[in-house]
Amino acid sequence: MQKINSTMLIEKAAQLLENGTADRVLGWKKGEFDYDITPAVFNSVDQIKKEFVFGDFCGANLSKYLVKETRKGDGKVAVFLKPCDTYSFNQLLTEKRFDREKVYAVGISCEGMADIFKVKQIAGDGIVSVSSDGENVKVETLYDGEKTIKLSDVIAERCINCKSRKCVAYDELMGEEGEIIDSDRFDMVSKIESMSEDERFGFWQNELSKCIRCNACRNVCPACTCEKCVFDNPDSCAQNKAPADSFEEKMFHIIRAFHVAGRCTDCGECSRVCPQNIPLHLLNRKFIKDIDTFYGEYQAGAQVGSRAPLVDYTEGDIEPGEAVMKGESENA
Amino acid sequence: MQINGEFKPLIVAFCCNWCSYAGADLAGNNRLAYPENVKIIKVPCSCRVNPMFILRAFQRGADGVIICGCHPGDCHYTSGNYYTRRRMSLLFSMLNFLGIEKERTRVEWVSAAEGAKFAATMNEFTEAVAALGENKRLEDLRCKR
Amino acid sequence: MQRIGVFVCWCGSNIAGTVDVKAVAEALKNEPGVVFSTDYQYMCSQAGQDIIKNAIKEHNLSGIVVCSCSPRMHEQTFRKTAQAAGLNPYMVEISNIREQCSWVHKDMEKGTEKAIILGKAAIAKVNLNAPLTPGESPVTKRALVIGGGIAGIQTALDIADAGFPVDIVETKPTIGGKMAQLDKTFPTLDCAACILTPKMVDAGQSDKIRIFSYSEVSQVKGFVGNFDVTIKKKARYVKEDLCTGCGLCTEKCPQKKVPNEFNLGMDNRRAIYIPFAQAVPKVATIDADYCTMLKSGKCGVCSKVCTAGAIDYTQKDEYIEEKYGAIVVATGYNPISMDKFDEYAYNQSKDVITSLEFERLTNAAGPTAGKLLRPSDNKHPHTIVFVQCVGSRCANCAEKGKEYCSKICCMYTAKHAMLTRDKYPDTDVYVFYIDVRTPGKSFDEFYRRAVEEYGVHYIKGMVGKIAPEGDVLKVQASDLINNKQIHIDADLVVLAAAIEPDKSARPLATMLTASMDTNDFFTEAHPKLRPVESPTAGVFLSGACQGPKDIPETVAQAGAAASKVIGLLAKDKLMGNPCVAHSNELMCNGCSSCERVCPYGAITYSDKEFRMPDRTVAIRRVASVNEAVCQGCGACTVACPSGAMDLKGFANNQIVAEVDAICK
Amino acid sequence: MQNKNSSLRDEIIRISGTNPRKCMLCGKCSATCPAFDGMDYAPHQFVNMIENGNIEPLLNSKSIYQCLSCFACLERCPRTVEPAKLIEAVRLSVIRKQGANHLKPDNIPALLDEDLPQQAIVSAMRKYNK
Repeated sequence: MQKINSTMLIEKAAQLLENGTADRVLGWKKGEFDYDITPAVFNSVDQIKKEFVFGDFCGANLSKYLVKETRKGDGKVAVFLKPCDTYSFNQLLTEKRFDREKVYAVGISCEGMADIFKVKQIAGDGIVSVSSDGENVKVETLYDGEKTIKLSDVIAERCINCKSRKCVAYDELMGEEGEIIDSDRFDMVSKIESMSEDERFGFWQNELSKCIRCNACRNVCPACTCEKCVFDNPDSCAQNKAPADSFEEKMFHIIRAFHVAGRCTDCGECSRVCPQNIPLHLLNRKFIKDIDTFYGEYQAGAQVGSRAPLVDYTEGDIEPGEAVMKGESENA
Repeated sequence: MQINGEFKPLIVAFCCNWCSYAGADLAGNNRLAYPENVKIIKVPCSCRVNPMFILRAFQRGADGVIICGCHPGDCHYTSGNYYTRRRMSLLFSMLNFLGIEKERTRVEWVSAAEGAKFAATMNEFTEAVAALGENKRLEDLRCKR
Repeated sequence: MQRIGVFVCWCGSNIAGTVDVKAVAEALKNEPGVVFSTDYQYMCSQAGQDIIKNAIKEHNLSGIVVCSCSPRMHEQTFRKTAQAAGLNPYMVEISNIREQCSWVHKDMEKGTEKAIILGKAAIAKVNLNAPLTPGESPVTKRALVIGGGIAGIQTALDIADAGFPVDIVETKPTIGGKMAQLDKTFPTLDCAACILTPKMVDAGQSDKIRIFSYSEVSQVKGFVGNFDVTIKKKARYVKEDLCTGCGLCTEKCPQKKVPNEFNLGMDNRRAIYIPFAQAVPKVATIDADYCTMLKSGKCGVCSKVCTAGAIDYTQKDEYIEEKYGAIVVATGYNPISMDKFDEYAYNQSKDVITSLEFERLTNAAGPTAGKLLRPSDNKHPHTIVFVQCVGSRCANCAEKGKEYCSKICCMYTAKHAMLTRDKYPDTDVYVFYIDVRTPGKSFDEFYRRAVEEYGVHYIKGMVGKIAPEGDVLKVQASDLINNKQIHIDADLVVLAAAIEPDKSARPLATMLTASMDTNDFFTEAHPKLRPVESPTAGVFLSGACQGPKDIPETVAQAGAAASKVIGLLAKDKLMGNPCVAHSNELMCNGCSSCERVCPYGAITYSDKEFRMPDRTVAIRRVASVNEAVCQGCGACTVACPSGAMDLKGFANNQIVAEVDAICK
Repeated sequence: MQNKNSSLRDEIIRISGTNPRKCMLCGKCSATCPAFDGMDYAPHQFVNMIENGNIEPLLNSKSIYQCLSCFACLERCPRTVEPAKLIEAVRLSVIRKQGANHLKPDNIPALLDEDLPQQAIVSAMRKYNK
């Protein structure tokens, strides 16, 4: 099976506009830098041919943008969804955040995306251009000139620990459907759990103190589609704009993780966009792991309409006291 | 809170109106003593307690937060405390994950008939929190006097 | 800014003994918003209340804090006081400085300090209070009873007796339910028909009661006092208003091979039928599954013989929409299927029957005209074995039986055994039991009579196996008292099958948003104190749909449910609890989280148009709370990710203000 | 009687993996048992006696070798107590007494019986050669 490439998607996107399937297309275009690919809406075939890109740096999950985009006008929005994006897509449908009828979803198979942080670690700063042929990444930097790195060396952590390569929602599929994977994604969570209380505190104090409250994690998160975020709402009693104090750093991330608990599909966008490289996905994974241990395996977005664990209960649920102990010791 | 050099932890207790608040009243009726630094806030049901309230209490200087509700199965609103149980299981586990002492948070089911249990719980919880000392890991220095 | 008055009560020495009330009143004087602060020996006394009333007028107070005993004691008192002085009653907050302060602390200094902090918390809350008015909704003065068994009939009669119109919806062609199938009733042995049919006739003739037979509830909308119900009246192909119930058609119909469900399939009826002679309404019904005319268009005999011209082969299902103020669920029970109890050979031998089938075999109107003849060869059985607890008290075998005790079996088995010995002294009757449970008035005496006067052999132990062999049933059982395994050649075996809620109950519960337990019994609002109400306001429970019940209990509960309904319908308007949730539509995501945690089904969604910041108009799905249904638990407020849901009286900012005041 | 032999009681309950406390004394196990006539202690007595720690008589009873492991009691028990597993557990605790009932290959020919299925010999060997 051929790996999905830019040409194939451009052709598909143009075709969907031309044959009237969709009125506009949600895809990716180049940002300021080669690696800085950003989501974009395309209204014409011309624009698609000029700007549409797809490649190993197109990690951005497009599902979230459907909420706003489907509200504009009547026509359909075509969207390209990688397997992890399809889970977010389903979760948004479960929460009735957009009208399924207004979307034409193209599932695309994915074998993992590159992480620009890893590239920078190897190639150094000052990247002028980056390109990938699917095997090797060519990097040109201001200081060191051109370098070739193996793509497999810079695959993002979230893709190494990919939970599923299966597209769970689409109108049309490009490439193979893929399989759900038995990943080791909870290993790091377990590792932190097995630390001492002081070590855990130290670890997170160190990580969270890097937070600059740029809100990128929230803004990119497909579960954070609230009409008005509590952190922006002066009436919510949780409004806060800057991490003025270590308390607020923690408060923001605890509340954010709690708000998406049971709804987070573990797409890893939060960690991808964090400019400070804080492993925010670990907070979400902790909730996912606890939910799996306490209430049975649950994958948000696997099915449309499933009942999220926090709006559900059984009479025999674990007590909070035991839960804390179990959340600490379940490191198998 | 330091009183005469002795550490007296400030405990915020959220009590549901139907069982635990009545249980606290019963403790009063029976003159069952517990520390003065336990302060009760009445909520209609334990499921009204937003994790935000708990963090807020810690921010403002509480050393321990306890949520009391009807026993599972006895909720006045039939299912409220079941949601509390799930929410707090996950929240407390997360706080523990972040290295915040697990002894500072607790959920306890106290019925309207369990005045003695209410007093005993408050005594025991206060003692456990006192052993930890002041809340340093979830404090907001700006709120310190 | 509020103008708050603070009133500190001494409660004699109850508070003043441990708390320096003067110091409290003085300290609270300086809190934001406080314009008046005082103390008095007994705030709840007339004189104390007058102090509050005068202060409200004199100082133009907008809010009140009473530092006194628990709000569970006197919150109502002080709310009324405030109201009498023209203040909204929900502008009153109580600071509990007795039960939760003076009574549990001994040190005056610390007690006073705590009382001041509790007072500050209450002041902080009142500062954010807003006047609340309970919502009012009108009450439709008509009740719906779902199910026309003895529970439904009794409830309907009692409601009608109080002067309110009531409709009964029954899926069968006649009301009467299970009781109509029974022969005698324990413990007095009066004949079921003799005591039931007069009630059926009363219901049929009452000008307050309408009976929708051969009908079912297909949709329920609305809330307490204002239910909109759609009733599906199934086509019976007979015009009810014309049919005289003469029964000629049921004799002439050529289709004779239809299993008669009223006799549990032990004999046959025609394709057009009246279930039994005393049916109400006494109207024929055509069974579309068997009628040759409806299936192939050839026959028409019933139409020819009907002098009233009541037959209408073109009749269609009809949908009736009606408004109700209250709904009573009385869907009853059924015996469970015996298919999975292989060891009892129910499917292998016609002579292994259930107790309900036994009722029909001994009923004068049954398939054998009341003679006890065994189904296989119509011979008189000489040895009869009764097996108790078949499928009841079964742990972890949900696919086979039920975990609960079915409650009625011990008594009806004693009745069956006794009546058999009475009528046929030549029979040997064995009852195998695990425990005989007879708590009830005159119940144990009844069981003892079966043993002592009628010589029924009660054997403690369970039957393990029944094997049909020739024309006998080989019964192998335990005799635990003698520690023996015993073998009996029985002619007839009667199984006391467990009972379960009717299958229609679960879909109905979904329509009503009424909750059910894992066994599909309806859950009561409170297991002890509100046993006939469902947690869903305006929905009441009657009879075995709530749990296994015998007739006396069912009738008692039916009356209780009726009295609750009457209490509701007697009101012209319903005053709600004003402390209800409300949704801020601008912030609502329409994600349904709140709806999923609401135990009352109080939250509904609608699409609304919103002007977006970029001047476009978007249609969004937003939640709204039905204030008449919401009980104010607040589960939704925490489930809501955007914080669009808040609870009046216990708003986020009020609770946070209390937290802040306490932690300061 | 209650706590007598409690370690053996716990051992037997652990081996069987069942919970005799679930028993409601209905006797359906004994009612259903095809080997009842040859038993000195009936299946329902096993449940009750094990729960009460009164296990000594069971260790020496005929019943443990009379039980056919047909699992009829297990299948029909309304409380999922599974008496057959308890009987098997008692049987095992007798067999597991090492050396107490040794079966040597040399002894087998003398025990052979034409009607005995070969599988029975193999399984007896497995059980008793420890």
